Amino acid sequence: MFYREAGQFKTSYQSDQAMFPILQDRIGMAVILAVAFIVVPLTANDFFLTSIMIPFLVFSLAAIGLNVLTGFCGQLSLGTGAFMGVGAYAAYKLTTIFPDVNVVLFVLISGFFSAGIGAIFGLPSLRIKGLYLAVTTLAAQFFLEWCFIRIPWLYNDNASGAIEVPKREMFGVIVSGAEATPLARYFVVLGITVFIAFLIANVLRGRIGRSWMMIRDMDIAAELMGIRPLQTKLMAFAVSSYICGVAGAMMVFFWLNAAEPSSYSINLSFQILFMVILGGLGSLSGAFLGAAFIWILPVMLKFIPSAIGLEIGAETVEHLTFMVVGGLIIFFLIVEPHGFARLWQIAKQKLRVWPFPY
Amino acid sequence: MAGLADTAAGGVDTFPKILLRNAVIFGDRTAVREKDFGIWQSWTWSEVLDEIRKFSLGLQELGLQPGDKVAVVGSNRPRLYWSMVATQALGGVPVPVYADSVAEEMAYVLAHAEARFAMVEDQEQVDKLLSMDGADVPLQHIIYDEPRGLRDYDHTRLHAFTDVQARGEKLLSADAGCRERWEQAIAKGKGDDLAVMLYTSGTTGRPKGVMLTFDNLVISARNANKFDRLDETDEIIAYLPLAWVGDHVFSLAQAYTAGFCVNCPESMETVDVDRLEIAPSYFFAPPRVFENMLTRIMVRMEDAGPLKRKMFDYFMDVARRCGENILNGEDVPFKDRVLYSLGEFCVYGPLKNRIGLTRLKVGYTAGEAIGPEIFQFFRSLGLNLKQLYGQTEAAVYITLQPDGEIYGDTVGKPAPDVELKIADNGEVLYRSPGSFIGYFKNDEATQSTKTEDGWVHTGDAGIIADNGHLKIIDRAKDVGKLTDGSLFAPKYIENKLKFFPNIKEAVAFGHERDKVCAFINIDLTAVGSWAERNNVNYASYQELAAHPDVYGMIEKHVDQVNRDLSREPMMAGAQINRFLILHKELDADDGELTRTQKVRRNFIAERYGELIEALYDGSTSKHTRTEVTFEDGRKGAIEATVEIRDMTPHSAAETVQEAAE
Amino acid sequence: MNAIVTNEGLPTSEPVTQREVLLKVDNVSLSFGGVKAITDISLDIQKGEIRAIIGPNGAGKTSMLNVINGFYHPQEGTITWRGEERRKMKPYEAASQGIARTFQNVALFKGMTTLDNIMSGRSLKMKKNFFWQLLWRGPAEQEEIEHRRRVEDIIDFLEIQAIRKTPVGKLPYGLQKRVELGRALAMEPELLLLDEPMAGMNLEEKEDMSRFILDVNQEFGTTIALIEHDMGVVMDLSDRVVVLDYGKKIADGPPEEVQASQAVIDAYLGVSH
Amino acid sequence: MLYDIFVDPFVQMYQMPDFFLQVLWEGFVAGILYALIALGFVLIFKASGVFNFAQGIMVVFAGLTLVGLHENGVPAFVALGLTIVVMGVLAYGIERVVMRPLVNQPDIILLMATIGLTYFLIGFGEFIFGGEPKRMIAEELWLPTGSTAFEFGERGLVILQHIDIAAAVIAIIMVAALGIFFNKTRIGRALRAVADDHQAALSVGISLNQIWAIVWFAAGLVALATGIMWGARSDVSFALEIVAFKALPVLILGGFTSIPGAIIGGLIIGFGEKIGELYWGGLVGGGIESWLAYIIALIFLLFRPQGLFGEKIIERV
Repeated sequence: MFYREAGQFKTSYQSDQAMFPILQDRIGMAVILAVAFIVVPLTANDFFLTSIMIPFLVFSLAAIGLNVLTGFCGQLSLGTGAFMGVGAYAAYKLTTIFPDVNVVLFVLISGFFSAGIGAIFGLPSLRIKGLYLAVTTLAAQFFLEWCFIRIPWLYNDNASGAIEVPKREMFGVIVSGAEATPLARYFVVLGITVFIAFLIANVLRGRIGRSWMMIRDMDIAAELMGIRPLQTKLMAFAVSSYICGVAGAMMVFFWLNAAEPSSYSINLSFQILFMVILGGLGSLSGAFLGAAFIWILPVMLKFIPSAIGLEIGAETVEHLTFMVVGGLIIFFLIVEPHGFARLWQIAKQKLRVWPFPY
Repeated sequence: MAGLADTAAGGVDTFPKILLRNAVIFGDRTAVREKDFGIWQSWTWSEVLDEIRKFSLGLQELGLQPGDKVAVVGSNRPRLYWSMVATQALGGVPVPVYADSVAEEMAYVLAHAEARFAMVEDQEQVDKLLSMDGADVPLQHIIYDEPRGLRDYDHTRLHAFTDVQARGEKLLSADAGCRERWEQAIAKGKGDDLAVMLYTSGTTGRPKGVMLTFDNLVISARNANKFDRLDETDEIIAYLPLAWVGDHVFSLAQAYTAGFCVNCPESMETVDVDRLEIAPSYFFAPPRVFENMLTRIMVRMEDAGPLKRKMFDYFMDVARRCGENILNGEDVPFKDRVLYSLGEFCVYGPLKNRIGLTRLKVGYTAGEAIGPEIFQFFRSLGLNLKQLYGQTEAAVYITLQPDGEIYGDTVGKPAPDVELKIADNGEVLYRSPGSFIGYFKNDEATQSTKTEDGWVHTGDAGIIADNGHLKIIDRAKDVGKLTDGSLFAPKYIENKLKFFPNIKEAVAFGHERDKVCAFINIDLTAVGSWAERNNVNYASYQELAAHPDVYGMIEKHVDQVNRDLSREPMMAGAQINRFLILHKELDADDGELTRTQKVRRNFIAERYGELIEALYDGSTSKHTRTEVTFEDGRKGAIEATVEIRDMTPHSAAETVQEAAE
Repeated sequence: MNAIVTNEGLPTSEPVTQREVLLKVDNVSLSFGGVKAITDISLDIQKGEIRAIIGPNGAGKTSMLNVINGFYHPQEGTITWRGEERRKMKPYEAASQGIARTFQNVALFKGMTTLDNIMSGRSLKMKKNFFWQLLWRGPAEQEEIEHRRRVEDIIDFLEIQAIRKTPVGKLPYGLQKRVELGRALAMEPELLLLDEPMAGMNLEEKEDMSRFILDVNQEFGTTIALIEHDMGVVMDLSDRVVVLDYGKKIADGPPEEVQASQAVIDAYLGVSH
Repeated sequence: MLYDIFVDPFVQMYQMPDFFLQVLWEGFVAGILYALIALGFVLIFKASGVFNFAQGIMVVFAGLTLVGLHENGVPAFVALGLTIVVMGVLAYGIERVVMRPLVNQPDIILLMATIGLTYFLIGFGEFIFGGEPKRMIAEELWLPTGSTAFEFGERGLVILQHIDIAAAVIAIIMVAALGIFFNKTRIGRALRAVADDHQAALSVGISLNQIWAIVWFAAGLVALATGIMWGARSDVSFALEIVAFKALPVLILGGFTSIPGAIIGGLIIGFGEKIGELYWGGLVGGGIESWLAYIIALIFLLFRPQGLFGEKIIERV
């Protein structure tokens, strides 16, 4: 209905291959970015930024990371939490060793450590597929978690066994540590997330993204067409882990302020996996939708009872939240196994062909 | 910027001249687009000039002489259009040929036109032309656009378009003066030079080559542009056969004179998608295209959810009520206006978007009568769809419906500079700047079509209504006369009868008789459901047809038709005097209809001779026996006594009086 | 090497034109856990020809193709590619050597459009590294466009413009096969292996496909080896035919001769061995 | 260092055989429990191809239900019976609400659904029984307590907990019962038919839905047994849920569809873990139990991707 595509013709491959070839999509994207960069900072309160927007963006980025591996390259991973942890610990070590270097730079660099480790754990993917591969990544998950506990060097021998984010400034503004304002954190997180999402979108529409999808869709055919399976999968592992690592580092630096090994447990892995599946495998926008659903819904649920005047203990609410989320996950898997991204796609298609049904 | 072409028109009277001018005044505007290799490849006017110049010089180098004919065969592709102007620049004459015509027919045209060159699209056409070797086709060179599959062919007479261009380019770089000479040659061209020869298939006999001059085309095109305010900002999609005069005028003559952009689709299967992408502002389609569009819209809406369908039906009702009035700029109640704009957002806008007509400024349909409901449907959406009447011999335009003066049963007012008159036998004659100079090598046909003083016979019978609009009633040769001399147009009367849902077929008689009588076939579905509602019992078609109530109903319809006829001075004499309802349905299996469901008048007249006799001998009923073929192929006969009813004709005065009351 | 088998009882003939041998298979045997799929087969493929491998179901045709393709490694025998004996190689190396193939049960990338599927055939020829891919604008985009042009040529060639942006999963089977051919063509192979290109097609689709195969052979000079179950199609199409039955070669030569061979007739009629 | 890795542990094994035996016994018991959990997975995977991540929480849920019912005054064995009924209802519910609508979906979707189920059951279980660990009603169910110490060698002492012995016995009975069920009963044979070929099973008139409900019920019973045993050794708590992940390496070793495989895989992992932890774990700071199983499975996978009892896969084109 809102899509009026008549008259939008392409006279060059450049415009035909653009990220958003339809004018209305470009407008929509511009509106979303304007809301994120202007409207939200102007209107949101600290609670909204800290409890909703920042974690939402962090999880979105992590979900993008996992999506690269699982959604685009078809390799199931249950080790996302640990790879995020690697990023967090790497960034923490870097910024405590070199306190003067820009923390955002370190957050971005920390991803390389998790990329390296991700690639190592990706090695078995050459021979192992599907559920079997989940074992590899589970091994990574538990092994790395164990490392976070057992190697005191990683948390600078802190008595609590946790990493605590020091105060760091960027351009004179405190961006990390307890004193950083939610707004400053928000901008950093938003900036990094949008930046990486944009870059990865580029990769996905080019040769490398295509080679991942070839492996995902039909690995034997891909191989016979000259795609080196190991190289391609390892690259997906590395890129995916890089993004997860950055997300993990952002999680502790700009959101939690402190993190212990259990912050990066298997539960986090599953949480991210849910975001990817419910959002839609193989869709970047799905990562955002999935993160919004899995993160924001429980937050909202916690407020519903008090909002309608019910006096329920915090614990009960917690339990109910678990039930509702679990139930909704099953519900959405049944309704649309391909996730919210597919729902949006269907809706978009409907709008494009409106008033026709197809 | 708009309308620049007009102001600079003076003295620029041939397409090569116009091309040179367009390359100057529209240099960087897009002249041609073709969807090829997935995107719209575009050429600006100055690029088009370059392409044409190179090709033209290449042709010259191949030996094209002034006056040579160049056959152009293929689908709508830029290079084929360019080859026409390139030919004209050398004083040659392009002869577009229908690409789908069989080899034998094509051979006739090529031989008749004495084409020495052919510009064709691809291997298929090359093969067709090569197969004509040995016949008296004087082809010396064949140039092709699409090289696929042609690599191993003998290239002594065969040339790729690009190779010809390369020859031209070599000429250009070798000889500095060559370019100037080429332009000088163009300057020597005159408006009354032969511009193009278009072969019309004609219903009988061999195709005839209609010779049109530059003046014919250029002036007609300029008039049409002015009439619909078309300028260089417009977009058109070229998808109809390029040998057809319409495409030649829309996609070449008007495009050059107005300077608008011609878009060539990727392939025949992608026309719909390509139209959607381009969203043409000027669009022509024969009625069947609109018919298909409407059918597809309806079929797809059938599959829509109930809510959506309800919304669609509701807003289509609104559109039917006030859409056309709004389009015509008439007064419409405020509430309807609001509803209509709501509908525009919810239904009409998206719908126009899906069929790619969002930017439509003016659309035309012609060729045959378009169903009024189809026509109204598109107009009520806010599409400025109009009808025109034209033919090859007129360089298309004879009459046009002006904006806001749309009447479903007329084809509009005379186009600018066109004079119109109706001959005694009802035939429409016209005299216009577009009138052709004659048929090529067929003086006999020329003389019988075009009078000394320039009037051209259209072959159609028509009448000019009070408001000055032309109404086509029938082919002129089918129009007869009653013994009292009044005009008798059977199809016109039959169509009027068939307008009633209860009447499925009608056959009118009257040529060289003293009065008009008619056979009528009732529509079993419509009359059957009427019978059900009115508790009329019947066992068969025959029984229902003979039912007195049915006769009564049909009588009313016939009376209504007579009343309509009486209002038209030329038709008032041919009112239906007597009629009968046939005891059986006219059936293609019995040879009474053609397979396309058209009435075979002569066959019916013979088969039901005794009934016709009865109609004219004054008897009130007649017993008859008819052989029939049943659905399973068995033969049999049905017998019936058919009642004949008398009608009282209305006098013209009576109707006028009624109107006064 | 004489291309003709001169075993007793097999049809023999002189080659029509002696062309350069592109690929040669000598005395190859292949078995899976004791089950023999191919037994001592030798054959060659000459540059520029259309070579057909036919035989009843389970004759070892696809196994043969997989051997040529480097997907299976025969236990015995040698394969010579462009005059050099081929070592054991990874499946992905075949592509860089100039061998492309299609699959018996269409193996398209279901999640992608027709365009992307054919673009994927260009993967090996695209070189821009990860860094440029990240940026997109600039070299990566230029490279993408450059290859898009080649792919559009193929789309044009196969007359599949109308389905350019359709996800392949939604296409009818016949078109999927055509897209798969396009994907293989995009690799610009020297040797094109077609595994039952006409399986499951109706007559019209078969005719179309035959035309495309001939066109590919003539326009691009691509050497083609194809497997077909249906003998009729092959006879019109191929320059030389090799017939397999129960993993053994029973005939090899021009179509007319092979067709006349008693061994072949028996095999197709199912005469017991 | 090399000495610590390659020599010292074996020297210790030799020098302290009683300790080694004790470790082996611990490993055996752990292995039995792993095997029981894996058994639950195998049952469901065999019949429906679903990798049921909720098996872990089903163990917890079964245990909690049992204990919870008893706490509210239901006699122990009545509670046991009621728990079985509850597991049956749960199985039926899962089949109706989760499995049936998701039939023919890709593996990963089904996997996710079982994780969603896990979330639901965690919330549901905590909602009803509260989040605190509970003591298993072992005595009330006439399970033996206490321990027997065997003297071994000169000074050695090997202690066997009675409950562990009981666990081993029950596990063996369970496996035997399942074996009979699968081989001797009509439903059991139907189950195997389903595992082999869904279409074929349908064509002989077996309702897939029925089969699935039965299988989930069987898995629920296995979960109950596991819950009792495990709960008797430690406590019934949600921490048990994590044990479910251990089933994955067990299955990798044993193959996803093999019941004996599950047992043997469980034992290998049980032994491997205990021995690894006690003899090598100290070298790297201990706690390697958390990941050793996966590494064992991983190494194993690289050499035999199809598992101990799986058939070699030939890739076809």
